[in-house]
Amino acid sequence: MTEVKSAEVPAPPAAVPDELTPGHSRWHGLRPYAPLAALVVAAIVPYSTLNLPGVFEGPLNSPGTLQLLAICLVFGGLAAGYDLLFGRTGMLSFGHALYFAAGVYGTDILVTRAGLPLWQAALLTITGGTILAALLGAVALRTVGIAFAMVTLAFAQVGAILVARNFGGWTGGEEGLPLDVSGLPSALVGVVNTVNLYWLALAYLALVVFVVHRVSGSPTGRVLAGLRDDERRVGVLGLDPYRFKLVAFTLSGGLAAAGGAVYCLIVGGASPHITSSELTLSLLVMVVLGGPGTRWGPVLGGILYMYLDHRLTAFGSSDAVNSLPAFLSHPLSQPLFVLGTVFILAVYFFPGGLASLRSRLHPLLSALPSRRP
Amino acid sequence: ATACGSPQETASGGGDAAPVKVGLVYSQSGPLASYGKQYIEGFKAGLDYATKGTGKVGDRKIELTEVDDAGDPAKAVSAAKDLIGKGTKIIAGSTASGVALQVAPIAAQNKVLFISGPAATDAVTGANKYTFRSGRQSYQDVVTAKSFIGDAAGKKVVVFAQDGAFGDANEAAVKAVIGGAGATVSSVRAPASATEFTPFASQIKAAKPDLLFVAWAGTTAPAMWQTLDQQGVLASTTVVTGLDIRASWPTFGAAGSKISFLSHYFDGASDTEAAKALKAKVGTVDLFHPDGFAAAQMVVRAAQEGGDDVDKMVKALEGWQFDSVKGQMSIRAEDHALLQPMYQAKLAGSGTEFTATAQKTLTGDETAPPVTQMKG
Amino acid sequence: MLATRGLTWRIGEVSIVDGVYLDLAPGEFLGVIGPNGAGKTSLFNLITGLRRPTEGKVLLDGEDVTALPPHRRARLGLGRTFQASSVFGSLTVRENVRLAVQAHRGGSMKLWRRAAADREVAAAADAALDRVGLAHRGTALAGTLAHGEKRKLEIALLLAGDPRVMLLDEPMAGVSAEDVPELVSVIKSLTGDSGRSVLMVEHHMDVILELADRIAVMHHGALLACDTPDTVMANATVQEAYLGEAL
Amino acid sequence: MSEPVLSVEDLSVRIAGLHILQGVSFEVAPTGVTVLLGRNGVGKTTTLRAIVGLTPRNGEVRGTVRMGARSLLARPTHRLVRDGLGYVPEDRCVFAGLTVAENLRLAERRGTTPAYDKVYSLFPELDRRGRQRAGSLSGGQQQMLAIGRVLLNDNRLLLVDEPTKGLAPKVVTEVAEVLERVAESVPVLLVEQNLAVVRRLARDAVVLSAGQVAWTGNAQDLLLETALTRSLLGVGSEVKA
Amino acid sequence: MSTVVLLALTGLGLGALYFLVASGLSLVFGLADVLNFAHGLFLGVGAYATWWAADNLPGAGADGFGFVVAVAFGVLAGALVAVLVELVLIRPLYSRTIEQVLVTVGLSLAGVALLQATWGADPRPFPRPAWTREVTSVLGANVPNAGLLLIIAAVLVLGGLLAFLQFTRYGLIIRAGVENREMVTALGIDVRKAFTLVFAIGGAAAALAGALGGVYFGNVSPGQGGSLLIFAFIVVVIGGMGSVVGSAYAAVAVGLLQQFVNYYGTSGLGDLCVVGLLAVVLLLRPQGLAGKVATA
Ligand SMILES: Nc1ncnc2c1ncn2[C@@H]1O[C@H](COP(=O)(O)OP(=O)(O)OP(=O)(O)O)[C@@H](O)[C@H]1O
Ligand SMILES: Nc1ncnc2c1ncn2[C@@H]1O[C@H](COP(=O)(O)OP(=O)(O)OP(=O)(O)O)[C@@H](O)[C@H]1O
Ligand SMILES: [Mg+2]
Ligand SMILES: [Mg+2]
Repeated sequence: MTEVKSAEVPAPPAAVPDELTPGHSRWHGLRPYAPLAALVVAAIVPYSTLNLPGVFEGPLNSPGTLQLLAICLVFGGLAAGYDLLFGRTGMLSFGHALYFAAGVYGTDILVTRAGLPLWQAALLTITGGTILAALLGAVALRTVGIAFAMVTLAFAQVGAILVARNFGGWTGGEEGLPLDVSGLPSALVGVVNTVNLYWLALAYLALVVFVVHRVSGSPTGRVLAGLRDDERRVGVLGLDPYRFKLVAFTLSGGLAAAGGAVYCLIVGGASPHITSSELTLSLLVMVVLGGPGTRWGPVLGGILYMYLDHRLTAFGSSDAVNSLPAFLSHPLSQPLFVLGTVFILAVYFFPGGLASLRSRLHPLLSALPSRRP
Repeated sequence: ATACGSPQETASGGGDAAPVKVGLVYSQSGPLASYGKQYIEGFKAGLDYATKGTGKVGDRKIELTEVDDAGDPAKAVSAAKDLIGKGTKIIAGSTASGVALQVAPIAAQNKVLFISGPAATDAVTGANKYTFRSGRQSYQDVVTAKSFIGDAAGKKVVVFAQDGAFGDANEAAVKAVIGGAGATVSSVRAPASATEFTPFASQIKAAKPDLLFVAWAGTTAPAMWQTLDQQGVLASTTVVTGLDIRASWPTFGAAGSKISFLSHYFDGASDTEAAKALKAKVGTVDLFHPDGFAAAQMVVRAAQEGGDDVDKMVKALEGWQFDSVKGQMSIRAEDHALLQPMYQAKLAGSGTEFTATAQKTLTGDETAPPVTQMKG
Repeated sequence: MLATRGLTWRIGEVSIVDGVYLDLAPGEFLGVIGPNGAGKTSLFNLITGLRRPTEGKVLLDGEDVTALPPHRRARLGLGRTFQASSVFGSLTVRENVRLAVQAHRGGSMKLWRRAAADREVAAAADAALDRVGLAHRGTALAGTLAHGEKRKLEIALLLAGDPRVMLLDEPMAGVSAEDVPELVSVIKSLTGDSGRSVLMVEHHMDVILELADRIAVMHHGALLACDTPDTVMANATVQEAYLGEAL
Repeated sequence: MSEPVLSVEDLSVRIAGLHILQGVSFEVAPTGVTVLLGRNGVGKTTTLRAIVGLTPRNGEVRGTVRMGARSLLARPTHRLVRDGLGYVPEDRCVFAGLTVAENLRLAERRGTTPAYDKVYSLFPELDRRGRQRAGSLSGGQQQMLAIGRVLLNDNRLLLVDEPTKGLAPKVVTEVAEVLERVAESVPVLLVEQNLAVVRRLARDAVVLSAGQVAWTGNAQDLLLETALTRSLLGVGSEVKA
Repeated sequence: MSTVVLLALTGLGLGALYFLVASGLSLVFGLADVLNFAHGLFLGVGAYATWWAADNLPGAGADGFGFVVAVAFGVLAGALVAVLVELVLIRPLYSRTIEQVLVTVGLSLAGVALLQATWGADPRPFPRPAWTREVTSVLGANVPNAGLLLIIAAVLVLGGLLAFLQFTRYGLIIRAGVENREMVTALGIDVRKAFTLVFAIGGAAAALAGALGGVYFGNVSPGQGGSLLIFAFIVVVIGGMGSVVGSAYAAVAVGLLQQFVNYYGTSGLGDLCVVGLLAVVLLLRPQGLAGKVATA
């Protein structure tokens, strides 16, 4: 009995999709409204002048903070969309950056180079990104496991090469392509309007969470959950795993493209960073950091990751770090060092991701004499 | 202290004695960290020089906020928005071209002054009314390169550049400058990620150019030079390229002495007052110190003449001529190109000890890029 | 109903399944026995399409289905269970069966409908759970079920698809002795009425003897015999393969 | 009877949720062959693998297994083997890509002299075919190799899983003879389906049924009682022999 | 003609570099089942350690025997780091593939940043013997000696690895372990030691690639390993995970393809072709050229 290496990537530490499980908690009655409440709170954040020194550079309603939050929200949505693939269907793609980049560059090129109005550009881009995902998915899904990861990686690499080559002068190569804002609605332009970008990002996040939630709770979502647990079994039940995986892949790609369009507006342009395989790897990290297959885990993971990614540069150059002895301050002033170390620690200390934190803390909390109602 | 406020209010700078807020967004970490380091050293020396050591313009102190963009445009944009939101009217920095190009529109949208740093892309020139540059641009490199072949008519020129915008810009500039002077220009392009250059060297050699213009940045440069040398390209024609920071000099190795360098700056290229002041501060001057230095001079000028009114600042800078590290600089009013001297240089030495010597200095007018249409 | 014609599966030089001819009549219950590693599960994999045979054909109602993927065969009425329970561990028991019902009825490709709202699916699923006696466990996660319950759930999944040919791979494996009779009666109830054909691999001889109309014996990938229980039990080759000959 | 060399108490094994062994207890005598019997799929192999610590990752083992005073469970397989627990797996598991000599060399242990003489005198074939790839050996030869591999070292107990499975009658006899000689010096726990082999080798017998021990006692007694054999072992145990 | 020779030999040189990076990656994946994204870090460690040793280690230098000492030091450092990584970070996570991927990704980020924190982001000129900058004339083509050095090194490493696998006891254990890990333990062998060993070998091979890559590129920079890693992954996957010989074939194919397409096609096409080759190979033969047949 030769041990045969399975090409199947082990499913991520499966978490139960909330949508298909019964609620146990006494919150049960209120739970459906919790997301809505969260959305409302997030929507009125820009009206608060609350200052959180150390957490943000300025008060909550300052453009810098809103911009940072907007980026975090987009990545929260992006991670949630990627989780539709990874956490909910069990497909490990290393090429998700491609569809995000297609969204960013597509919008940017159509607006800046072709001079289309924003809504047309965004619509075309999202459609195009979705079709691209469908086509490439149709090919890549002929393989499974590590091979699938590698084929998707290869496709994304082609995208990165095309962008870097400045093909036809469209992408701006390594310099990127600033977005031409002259044709944009004025409400999206200028620092004073950062808040609108924030709301846009929030809307995107809400959309993704809603779509993912809706799809997970749909008959198709049931099949996707089944695919994650046991693909063979789904086939034997009379459903074509390929079709369903393709749907998940396409949908997830389309959501990423939409995220790209939003991101393009927030950052005001496109740069080749976002085509790299590192972006996909960070999506993976976000999802695992947050908790794959859970509704809020990937969102939190994405937000936290981007927050750290942006804020660690400030941490690295802060006085607190600079005053440390050199052997500490040098590495700590490298944001990537801190980020990398955080992952490693997270893998060891939060195996189920942030989403599992609640259940892990639960015994602790209930052991304390409860003061909360 | 929770309070409510409008999401669209931004702090206003102001008051006569309030400090002048200047935001510096540049690479403190990431691949261009050492360019950024030179820039900031140069900036501080320049600020000292321009304010005569007071750090003040009139009664107003110049308050610097430094932010690391790690070479990532997204981070730079966030930082710029944050600074603008806090009432900063002057932003400078931009080590990478990609960052400069994305911050420039932000400056225009919000009507703040932006002075781009070492980023060499031509696209910053004429980007918009609020954007200036304190460094040189690719086009000036190419004009300097042209000076190596004298009369270009009938000559055969090959551009060897990496794929991407940097390569495109250089190729276009060579076609315009040298091709425009009557030379036939062709190009050999290679992926920026290439690690093996023999095919490209063979193609160049087969083209038998009179002048080879190389535009290559990045860590693979030494391998590229070595291959060109080994395949006999350097020996068979005049090869011109830009001289990078000192740390890279030893990596040219034996090829170094066979190349004609155009140079933006190197220690000892000029002997101006400003250069002495800079050298006194930083020791050995390097490629991007002058950019920071000039940026500081421009900032002081803008604050002096413009107060808190950005439009006045722009007016004050447009057409301004000043003496900086490289000699006389002038800011062309039409497109904010920074006309400045450029140098021809030779590299000599071995091991880790290399010295550059200036062969010729081209004046700001000689290397002036054509006027571009101001875009916004 | 179901037939294989010279079904062969080789990996490299080794024949895992070796020229198997089988015929399953409508309503027939065929037991398959053979030592561990004889190729029983592999044979099932070939029949259900999880593996492509190197040679030979699979016929369903006389139609050649050898080239069809598993889900197409399932739609033609071929259902199976797995040796190691393969239920959807992260879904509840009820969701497991609903998925199977939904797969059978079509309408799985609906991204925007609320799955939980489909009453017909829910009712059919509950009926299937009732039949195997798992109704009370509906809300438990399938991954947390006791083994015997998982076996029952497997059968419920099979039932939900209402197959005409059922392939059962060791349904009793790992079931504690006291639960075996119950499971046997469940299986019996499936087959008694409906004219379904069954192919069942099982190591428990008494179960096989109780249920099977005929018994097939596999050894080294090949079919040694396929006949009535009595004949098979008396067959010398079978005894040799199963018990070895005397020294 | 002296101390048993191995004692198994209340051994339970679950694999992927399958409750395969449900409280198995038996002992292995310090000399001779103890045979573990039971129908196909009853858990004999699982028992042996649990003893040497090779239960798959998704498995779970409970109970106690002792060799002498030492508890075996929870100790890594390679330590158990170095302490003298030899294991010949069911499907032989020779390394197909390695030559016969390499397969043997792999089993050598630092600090002891491998008993090549003993192995080659038992299986002259292995000596002759030293440079052949093990994957190309016949089933019987592979079985010899699998046994020979273990005999290179001194063992306190051998676990042998169905050594005659799938072998031609002549080879079955050969293997049985070898085991008989081996058993003179080392106690053996043998899983065997071939009752003729059992009759020839075994002194004690343990019969598993439905994941539990159904019978222990003298092997020859068991084989004499046709009805008992039939009820415990299933299929036609009224062998002609 | 001489162009073809030149392209072929330099292509082989490139392939040799890929092979040096890929061989360790492939072995680690084949035996220990770890998809090691931190392999680029081992490369960087090797390069920087060699660079450091040439200036600072007594007896080591940029030329002659001193250079050999410096490279040996680099290789040792790479192996050491790899062993540490295996013992501290990977071992607790065996059989948890996704977590391993995350840890190695985190490690590659943190490790490269650490190199940068210590030695700066700028490329450092690499100490190398003068003859490696020269060329040898082969059939009219000026073939760079550094490329030839890579080819020789790769052939030696390939030969060495095969000999090691073939003739040593540990090689035997590794070969057997790739076939059937469990049975190796059942013969009283601690397979985990073999895992540590392949990590050491992988780290050493990567470090050698880093050192020789330094010679070839003329400098070292923190990100160098990462950029080579993507091609190394492609080579490993094309060649079939776990097969050293497969990696060698794939590395040669990739190197030559890149080189010839870059010359005869347009720029950048070489990279696209390689990626295309990967996709085609995987779609037709998911286990790679020499890989084991996979189940599932
Ligand atoms: N994908 C595969 N690759 C290599 N060998 C395989 C593969 N699948 C099965 N085998 C081998 O084929 C043989 C038959 O396996 P199979 O699972 O069909 O046996 P089985 O009769 O169902 O046994 P059991 O009673 O233990 O379930 C075994 O030796 C097994 O190792
Ligand atoms: N890894 C596994 N996953 C799922 N089921 C398993 C696994 N290993 C064994 N089994 C099941 O456990 C039961 C006992 O298997 P085991 O191999 O121990 O039987 P055995 O008594 O050795 O049979 P044989 O006489 O045919 O060799 C069988 O039903 C088998 O299918
Ligand atoms: Mg089976
Ligand atoms: Mg067995």
